[in-house]
Formats: sequence, C-alpha cells, structure tokens
Amino acid sequence: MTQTIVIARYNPELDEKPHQETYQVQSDDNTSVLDALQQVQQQDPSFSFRWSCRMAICGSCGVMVNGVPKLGCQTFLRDYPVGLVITPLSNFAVEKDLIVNMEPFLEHLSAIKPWLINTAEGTQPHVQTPKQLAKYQQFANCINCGLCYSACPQFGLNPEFRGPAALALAHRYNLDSRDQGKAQRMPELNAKNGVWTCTFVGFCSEVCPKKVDPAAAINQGKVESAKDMIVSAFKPTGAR
Amino acid sequence: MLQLDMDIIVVGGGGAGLRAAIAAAEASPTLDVALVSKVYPMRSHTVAAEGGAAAVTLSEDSLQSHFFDTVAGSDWLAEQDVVEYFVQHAYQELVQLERWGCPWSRKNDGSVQVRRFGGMKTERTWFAADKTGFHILHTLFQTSLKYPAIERFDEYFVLDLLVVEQRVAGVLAIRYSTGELVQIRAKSVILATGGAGRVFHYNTNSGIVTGDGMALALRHGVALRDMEFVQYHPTGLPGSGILITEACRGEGGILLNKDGYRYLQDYGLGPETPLGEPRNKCMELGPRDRLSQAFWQQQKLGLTGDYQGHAVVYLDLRHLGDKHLKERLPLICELARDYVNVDPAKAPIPVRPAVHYTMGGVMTNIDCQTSIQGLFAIGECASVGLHGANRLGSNSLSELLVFGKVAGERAAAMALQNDFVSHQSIAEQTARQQALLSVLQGHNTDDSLVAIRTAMTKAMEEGCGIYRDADSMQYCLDHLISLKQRYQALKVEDQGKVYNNALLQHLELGFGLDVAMAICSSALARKESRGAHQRLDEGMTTRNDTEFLQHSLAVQQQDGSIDIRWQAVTITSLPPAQRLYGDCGAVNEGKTS
Amino acid sequence: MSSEHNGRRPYLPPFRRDWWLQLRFYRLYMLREATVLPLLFFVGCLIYGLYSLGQGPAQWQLWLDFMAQPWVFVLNLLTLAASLFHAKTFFELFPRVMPLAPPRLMIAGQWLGTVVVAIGLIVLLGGYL
Amino acid sequence: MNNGTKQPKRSDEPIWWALFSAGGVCFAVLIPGVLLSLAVLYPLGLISAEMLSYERIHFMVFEAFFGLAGLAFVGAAICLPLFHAVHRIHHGLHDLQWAHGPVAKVICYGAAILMSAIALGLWIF
Ligand SMILES: Cc1cc2nc3c(=O)[nH]c(=O)nc-3n(C[C@H](O)[C@H](O)[C@H](O)COP(=O)(O)OP(=O)(O)OC[C@H]3O[C@@H](n4cnc5c(N)ncnc54)[C@H](O)[C@@H]3O)c2cc1C
Ligand code: SF4
Ligand code: F3S
Ligand code: FES
Repeated sequence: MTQTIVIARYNPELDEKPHQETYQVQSDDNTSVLDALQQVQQQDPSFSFRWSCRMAICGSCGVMVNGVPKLGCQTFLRDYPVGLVITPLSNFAVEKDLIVNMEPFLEHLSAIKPWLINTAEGTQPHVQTPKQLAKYQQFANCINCGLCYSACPQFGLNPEFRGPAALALAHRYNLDSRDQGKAQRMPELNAKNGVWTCTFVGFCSEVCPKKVDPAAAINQGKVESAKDMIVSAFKPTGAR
Repeated sequence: MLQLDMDIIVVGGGGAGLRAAIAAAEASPTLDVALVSKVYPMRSHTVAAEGGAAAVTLSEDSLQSHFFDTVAGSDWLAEQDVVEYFVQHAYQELVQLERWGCPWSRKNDGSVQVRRFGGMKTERTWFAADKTGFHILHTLFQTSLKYPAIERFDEYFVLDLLVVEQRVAGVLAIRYSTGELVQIRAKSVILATGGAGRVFHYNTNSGIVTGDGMALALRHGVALRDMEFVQYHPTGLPGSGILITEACRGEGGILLNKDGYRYLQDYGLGPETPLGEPRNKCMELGPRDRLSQAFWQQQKLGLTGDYQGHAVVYLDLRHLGDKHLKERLPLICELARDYVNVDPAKAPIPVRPAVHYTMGGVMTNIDCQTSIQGLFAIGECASVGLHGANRLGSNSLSELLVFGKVAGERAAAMALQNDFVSHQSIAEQTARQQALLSVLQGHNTDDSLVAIRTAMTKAMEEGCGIYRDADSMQYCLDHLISLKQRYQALKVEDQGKVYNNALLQHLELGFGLDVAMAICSSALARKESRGAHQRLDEGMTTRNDTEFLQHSLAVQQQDGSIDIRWQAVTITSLPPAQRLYGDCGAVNEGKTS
Repeated sequence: MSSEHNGRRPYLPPFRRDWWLQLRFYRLYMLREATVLPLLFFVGCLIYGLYSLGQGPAQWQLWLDFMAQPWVFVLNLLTLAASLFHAKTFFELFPRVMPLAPPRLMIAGQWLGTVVVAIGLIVLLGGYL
Repeated sequence: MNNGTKQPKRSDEPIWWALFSAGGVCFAVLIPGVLLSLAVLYPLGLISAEMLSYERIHFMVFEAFFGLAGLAFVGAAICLPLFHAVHRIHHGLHDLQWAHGPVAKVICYGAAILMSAIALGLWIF
C-alpha cells in the first residue's frame, strides 16, 4: 500500500532554512523508515541521509520521527498509522536534508578520555570476573548514534554539556576493574558541563536503542563527583 | 582544492584500518598518520560482526591444529606461510585488545572464555557477548583517540590513488561535507576498505561494503587475487539480507522447505536428527556452503517458499519455546519481529542464503605489500593469502588485527626511510580527476543509477551465485560489460557540493562494476569446484589440483577487460588432501553432491 | 555561490522555549519539577505552625484553625498528591543512581518506608495507641 | 595524550545536589505522613484537636529528647525540603530560559538558607 510521509528538506546551497515536503512511499508490514527514505532517494537522488548497517548497530541513521529520536532502520511504518514527519536529529546543526553535524558529539566523546588507562605492561589478559564485567557492560553498549543528545533538553539549552553518551562512556571506563584513569577523568565530570548540567530528565535513556541507560550512568557519576569533592577537600592544597 | 601532506594514509576506519593506524602511531610518534574513511570509523562494517575472533588459547589446543583447520578450510588454497604467521600472532593480538579494554566474555575465574565455531576443531573463538565486532571496533576507535599522531579525516571518500612509476604518492579524496577535492600526499598508503558483498543482490553486508579499495588498486594495475571465492551464509533474511546467526541452529533450530520437510537429509547431511537434539556437522549444523547449496537445489526443484517475491526456506524455532528463545536468542527474536514481522515462538522465520564475505582481494605478500611500492592492503579488501577458497568464521576478525599491525609497522618503516614523491604527474592525475568529476553532472533521460545497480546485483546473483556454470557466467560478464557502458554515460543529477550523496553512490557503483567483472572473470577461468566456488559444468564439479592448485589473479587491461593469470600456492607443511567433514554421512564440504 | 566558498551552511534552529510542551515525557518531567511549588506552600504552613507554637496556646489554636480552612485543606490535598507523585518518580530514580539491590526491591522498600512513617505519625499524633 | 592540558573548574553543584537529594528523600518519605495527619486527617476530624493540643505538641517539639526530636523535625520537614525545592526551582528557571547565572542562584539558595535559619531560630527561641 502507499503511505504518505513528510520529510524535512534543506539544501544549504539553495534554501534559507529547512522546509517540509510530502512523499508517497510503498509500504508493507516490514517497511522501515530507512526503507522509506531509500525510496524517496530513488524519486529524488539529491535527497541525503546517513545509513550503513540497516540492522541497528552502526549508529548512522538517527532521525526524529514525529519529534522523537529514532534509528531509521529500527522504526517501522506499521507503527505509525497516523503518519510520519521525519526531521533531522534535534539539537545538532543541519548540514543537508537529514544529515546533521556530528562533530560536537565526537568532541564531547573524546574529551572524557574514553580509553583504558593502565600503565602496567603485560603480555597476558587481565583477570576480570563476569561480575566485574557486568558492572560496566551495559554502559559499553553505546553505538554513538546520538539519539540521546537529541532527547536531552539540557544539551539543547547548553551545547557545551558533555552529554549522555560521553558521560556514560566515562562511567564505563571508571567502572572497569582494569582501569586506573578515574582521577584523570574526574575533572571533566566534576565541571559545570560535566555531570552537573544533567537534571535527570531521563528521556535520553528512554530513547536509547541499546538500553545503555546513560541517565543512570550520569547520575551515578554525580555520586562519584560528590565523593571526589569531599576527598579533595581533605587533601593538602596544591595536590592535584 | 585542498592539498596536504601526511606521512602515512590509512584508507578505511574499520577494524583493519584502525589497528594499522595505531600500529603506525606506536611505531613512531613523530609520523603523521591520516585515517581517511568515508564514514565515521565506528560506522564501519566491522561493527556488525557478531560471532567472534579466533586464536589458540586453551592448553589442549595447538598452533598446528589452528593451522590445519585454516588450511583445510581454505581447500588448500591458503598461503601456508601466511597461515603460520597468522596462527602464531593471533593470540597476542587478542590479548592486546584486552589490554586496550575490550570487554571479552569471561569464565567465572576471570579468564577469557572461548567458544566453539564452525570448522574449528577446538574451542578457540574469543567473543564479547553477541557483539564481538562492535566491541572490537569501538575499543580500537576509542584507543585511537589517545594518539595525537593520528589525524582523522572522517567522511572523506577516496576516489583515486596517486601513483608515480609504480610507487604510491598519496590519494585523492572528496570531502563529503563540502564536495571539495582533496589531494593528500603520503609516503605510504594502506588500503583497508573492506569487502565487496554489495555487488550481490542478497547480502549480509552494510551499505558501504562496495569494494572501493579493490577497484582503486585494480585500476592501477594491481592484481585482485582469488576473487571467485565468495562466501554465502545460509540464513539471511529475505529482502534485507540481515544475518540470522548460526547460533539459532546450534540451539536446535531446523530448516524446512515449503512443504515443512527437513530437506537437508536429501543432501548428504542426514540422517535426520530428532527435534531438540542437534548434532555437530549433521543436518542443520552442516557446513555453511553445503546448506546454501542445498537451498539452491530446493529452489531448482520448486520446493522453496515465497516471501514477498523472494525464494525462502523456513528456520523453525517454535519447538524451543517462548521462554528459551527470549533467554538464549533475544537478538534474533528482535530481528525477526522487526524485519519480517515474525514471532519465532509462533511461526518459522523465512530465510535464504546471502553473500557474506569476499575471500579474495588486493593481492599482497606476507608483509601486506602490494605490487605498487608503498601501497599496502589489509582486512577484507586484501588477499594476504589467509582464506584461500573458503574462510573459516572468526578468522577474519583476528586477521584484521594481526595484519593490520603488520601493515602499520611496515608502512611506518617505509615512511621513515622515504621522502614524498614529488612529480608533476601527480598534478596531472589530480587535474584529470577534477575534470572527470566536473563532466559528471547532468541529467539522465532514461537511465538511472538504481537501475544499473540493481541490474548488476541481480546479474551477479544469477551468474556468480552458489552454483555456477559457464553459460550463466558468460551471460553475466556480457551483461556487466553492457552495464559498464551504460554507467559511462550516466550523469549525477544532484548539482550540489555539500553532502552530495548521489555523487558518492555514483562512484561506488563504478568501483562495484569493476570488482564484479573481476569476480566473474576469475570464476569463469577457474574450471573446477573448490571451496566456495562450485561449478555445474561437466568435468568441473570436483577439485582439480593438477591444474588449479593455483591462485587466480585478475588484472585489469587498458580497455577495462580483465585478464586472468595464475600464481602457485605456497605450501610449507601440509600437502593437499581431501577436505572431509565429520562422521555424519561423511560430509565432504569440498565436493558437490 | 562562488567556487571559493565551500557551500556549507549548517542550520541550527533556535531551541524552543516551549520545548517542554512538545512531548508527554517532557510534560511529566516538568510536572515532577513543579511538585516543589505546593511543597513550598506546605513548608510555609509548617513554619507558620512552628512560629505559632512558640507564641502560646492562643496562637497555636489560630494555626489549627488555619489548617482546617477549606482553601488550605484543598491546597494541601494537592500537596499530598504532589508528594506522592514526587515519591513515585524519586523512588524509581534512586535505584538507578545507587544500584544497591534489585530495583524492584529498592522501590518496594522505599514505599514501605513512606507507609511506615505515615502510620507512625498518625498513631503518634492521633494517639491511636 | 590528548586533551590533558587544561582542567575545567570544579563545580560547587555537589553541595546543592546533596542537600537537594536529602530533601527529596524527606519529601517522599516523611512529608506524606506529616501532610496526611496535620493537613488532611485533622481537618477531617479523624485526628482530634485534643490530640493536637498546645501542651502535647509543645512537649513533642520543644522538650521530647531534650528538644532533639523537634530539631530533627525542623531539619527533615522544613530545612531539607526547602533546599530540595529551591534546587528544582533554580534549574527550572534555566529550563524555561527565564533566568540563569549567579543572581538566580544566590536568590534561590539564599532564600532556602534564610528560611531555614528562621525555622531554626523559631525552634531555638
Ligand atoms: C554480518 C556479519 C557478521 C560477521 N561476523 C564475523 C565473525 O563473527 N567473525 C569474523 O571473524 N568475521 C566476521 N565477519 C567478517 C568481518 O566482520 C569483516 O570481514 C571485517 O569486519 C572487515 O573489516 P575491514 O576493516 O576490512 O573493513 P570494514 O570494517 O568494512 O571497514 C571498511 C572501511 O573502509 C572505509 N572505506 C571504504 N571505501 C572507502 C573509500 N572509497 N574512501 C574512504 N574510505 C572507504 C569505510 O568507511 C570503512 O571505514 C562478519 C561479517 C558480516 C557481514
Ligand atoms: S547512549 Fe544510547 S542513545 Fe546515546 S549515543 Fe549511545 S546508544 Fe545512542
Ligand atoms: S535527558 Fe539529559 S538531563 Fe540528564 S538524564 Fe538524560 S542527560
Ligand atoms: S543503519 Fe546502522 S543503525 Fe541504522
């Protein structure tokens, strides 16, 4: 059957700002938003959007569907009998059509030192029990899709906010029994634009396609940051 | 146009490219390493791998055994010195990843857990839940962030190599965000652009897996080796091709034809095993290629079902029960519900074989070096000689790491020794590409990119599918040649510069057509059946070591046609033998039934 | 557009002032945050009561009468609803901030706390022992 | 390594957040009971005025356990909930883009400190 969808279009070389256009697409029970976008691209080859894996793991295809951030490849037309309005991810600058500038996201991600910090040399694996693994595993499942940034009004209000995915990743490494880098990461978390911008709106976790629960990570980070403040108060001045 | 100089360029931000970039940065922190990728590194196809990565780990296992499994699995077409190097270094690489933070699944005592995998005699596959590729890729990406030497060029599309007198001088790329042509000069270049599964209609691959790097090298006279070997996975979803993992069958899932009959017993995979008692190497747990072949036979007999115009068989998991399914195969339940709207507890999942992996690629020596000085190739786009005629699951992820490191170190050494090539032919090559790009824009009257691409993928599916014969391959090749002519007349309708998606798709299609021609030509030339290459023509249905214990080398001619040459296989310690499988009806994976 | 210019012109729409009206989830968030407004009223009542208690029996009686006034009563019913809504959200968030036990157990435990405190207070103040 | 050069300033938010959280617990655990008895059951007559007599309550608040019971009550039912409330108001002003910056902050937390001081003052005198 044919279904009507509305898509935000923006051509920076021609348009002043984005506008919406209506398209007809063929749909059945399994038609995803990504499929629909591909059909639109066949009608108009200049239409641009990102995608790759079409199985909800690469994190490319985030868009807003009726105002809610979604992965295009994991969202189905069958669930929207009333129709769909597809717009680019909120809180990011639109480059063209559904493509947004992801650079700020990557900057925030890099800023929290998302790598294992451990100076010990060795040629064998560390010992890590399933229990120790379970402590951080959930927070290691982030696919960097950025949906949580579009869901978070605090990021919208303050683009300097490191944001849910980056802070969840910091928490993931801080919780890893093999990591010794917490002291290096805490200053970022302790700062105004670290965990403290979050007011636990919680929509980030609601939209996360991988159940990372970044809201929990950030708010656990607040506890850590508060502890860090107390500890630092008892340290002799001058010490880092 | 932008111009810049970097010591080393890595083209591709998948597992192979990232590993190489890190190795180069560690080898010498003074070198500038450019990591150029058409998508953000963490979007690379490596992210989709589920199963795991192989390395000899347990004390009862041995390097010889991994060596044997790999060589036998390759149907004796692997370079045995390469396999030796690989099995010796795989373990250290997986440990390295562990030390960079990869969340490998663990045993209760805190040591790394290994699992059984198809074609491997002993448990030696490391895994990170059901998302091994995802965790490998993200660990590598995140680790790469700590090296200031690595400069990323995200969303830069490489469209040509700069080559001067058989020496690589850099690359030309399009910056997706602005449409600018960028010339990056370098002392060494590593290709890590992944496979070419997207030249086939049904495939399990990401949209970006279009064979770019293979075509880049091919166009500069580098041979593509063993391109006829394309691995099919028996259970992809119809339409999308999304992979339904082997684990379903491991748990006891069965395959049925449209009459509800377990047809595998008719293809030397029986006797039928009782429901809920799967046996290794029997029936549904037979080798991938045999299962895909059985599907083909059923399709010829008209016994496959139909799912929205796609021929399918049915993967039945109902007898496992809702609870068990949700517990053991949650991802599959999700995929089936999402993409074919089936609840596996209530109805069987329609599946069909889909292209999964390209064994062949840019020919390199054991140091990952190609025939062009300073140009390296690694990962799925390369043929370093590990997989031969058939790849074993979980060898490729380890390959990315082992040879990614080799290439990174060699490229660094080379960059330290050499200087930039400065030659005016670089400017000429750049100007030529610029000119080519500028004439691309225009309007098409009665042809379209989608039409040509669909015709190509369908032709490949029919001509170079699970079973092949001379007629259908020749037909396919002729068809490809005519498609290439149509392609040359095709224009890019989007006149814009910023994020011009149509332009990139256009270039990808050009690469794909070249790779498809190489696959088809190589397949035509190999007049035997070996590994993933199975022929129906008379006298060619079995392996023929006297004539074809050789690698095929596809070399592009001036006129764009492909010339096939042959290269002897390096055999160090394991002479060719029958490729026999298991005890169940003496399943011989190498032969057709 | 000149060929020198790279053509990029990222468009960032201004962040909407009424963002919180756009989705039910955001409206519930704002409602949660707004529970502190009736809370302030009740805390005001308590401070007034404390003052009255310090001023002697007559003033105390005035406070008791004040608490029984219909509009005060209605406002405080609203406060009660707000406090229960707050409790629900707060109890659900707590296990995510401090994952000490299975979330359901923690949530149940916290409600138990509220109920026990309420019964305790009623018994104590109402003299029901 | 990257990004290691300048360290951002530590936020003072942990202090306010700790008070906010403590107040949140009180709001959720204690306030419903207090509300129910004083503001609902009493007006409905289910708790009699006798039981809330001046003597009885005065004793509870100012004398029981050397007056410490009253102190605990003032802290848990007045001061902490005040900090809880102003914290949310402070962030709410930011959410609604009405006000942010140091002035709003001083007014919000200043009010809570002042009111708490008054409540404690009433208890002491
Ligand atoms: C569904 C699935 C499951 C799999 N599971 C397993 C498994 O369990 N175990 C196993 O060992 N193997 C598995 N494989 C195979 C394995 O995942 C791949 O072979 C491997 O990930 C390829 O990695 P790569 O680094 O070579 O390429 P990719 O990860 O594909 O990366 C290619 C990179 O090259 C870049 N690139 C390409 N063209 C250009 C261009 N023109 N310009 C600039 N950049 C370019 C891309 O942006 C990308 O970054 C699986 C494959 C599939 C399809
Ligand atoms: S936390 Fe979830 S929503 Fe946010 S980027 Fe990661 S996967 Fe996407
Ligand atoms: S939506 Fe934003 S405010 Fe916090 S809980 Fe999530 S980051
Ligand atoms: S296309 Fe990869 S997440 Fe949707």
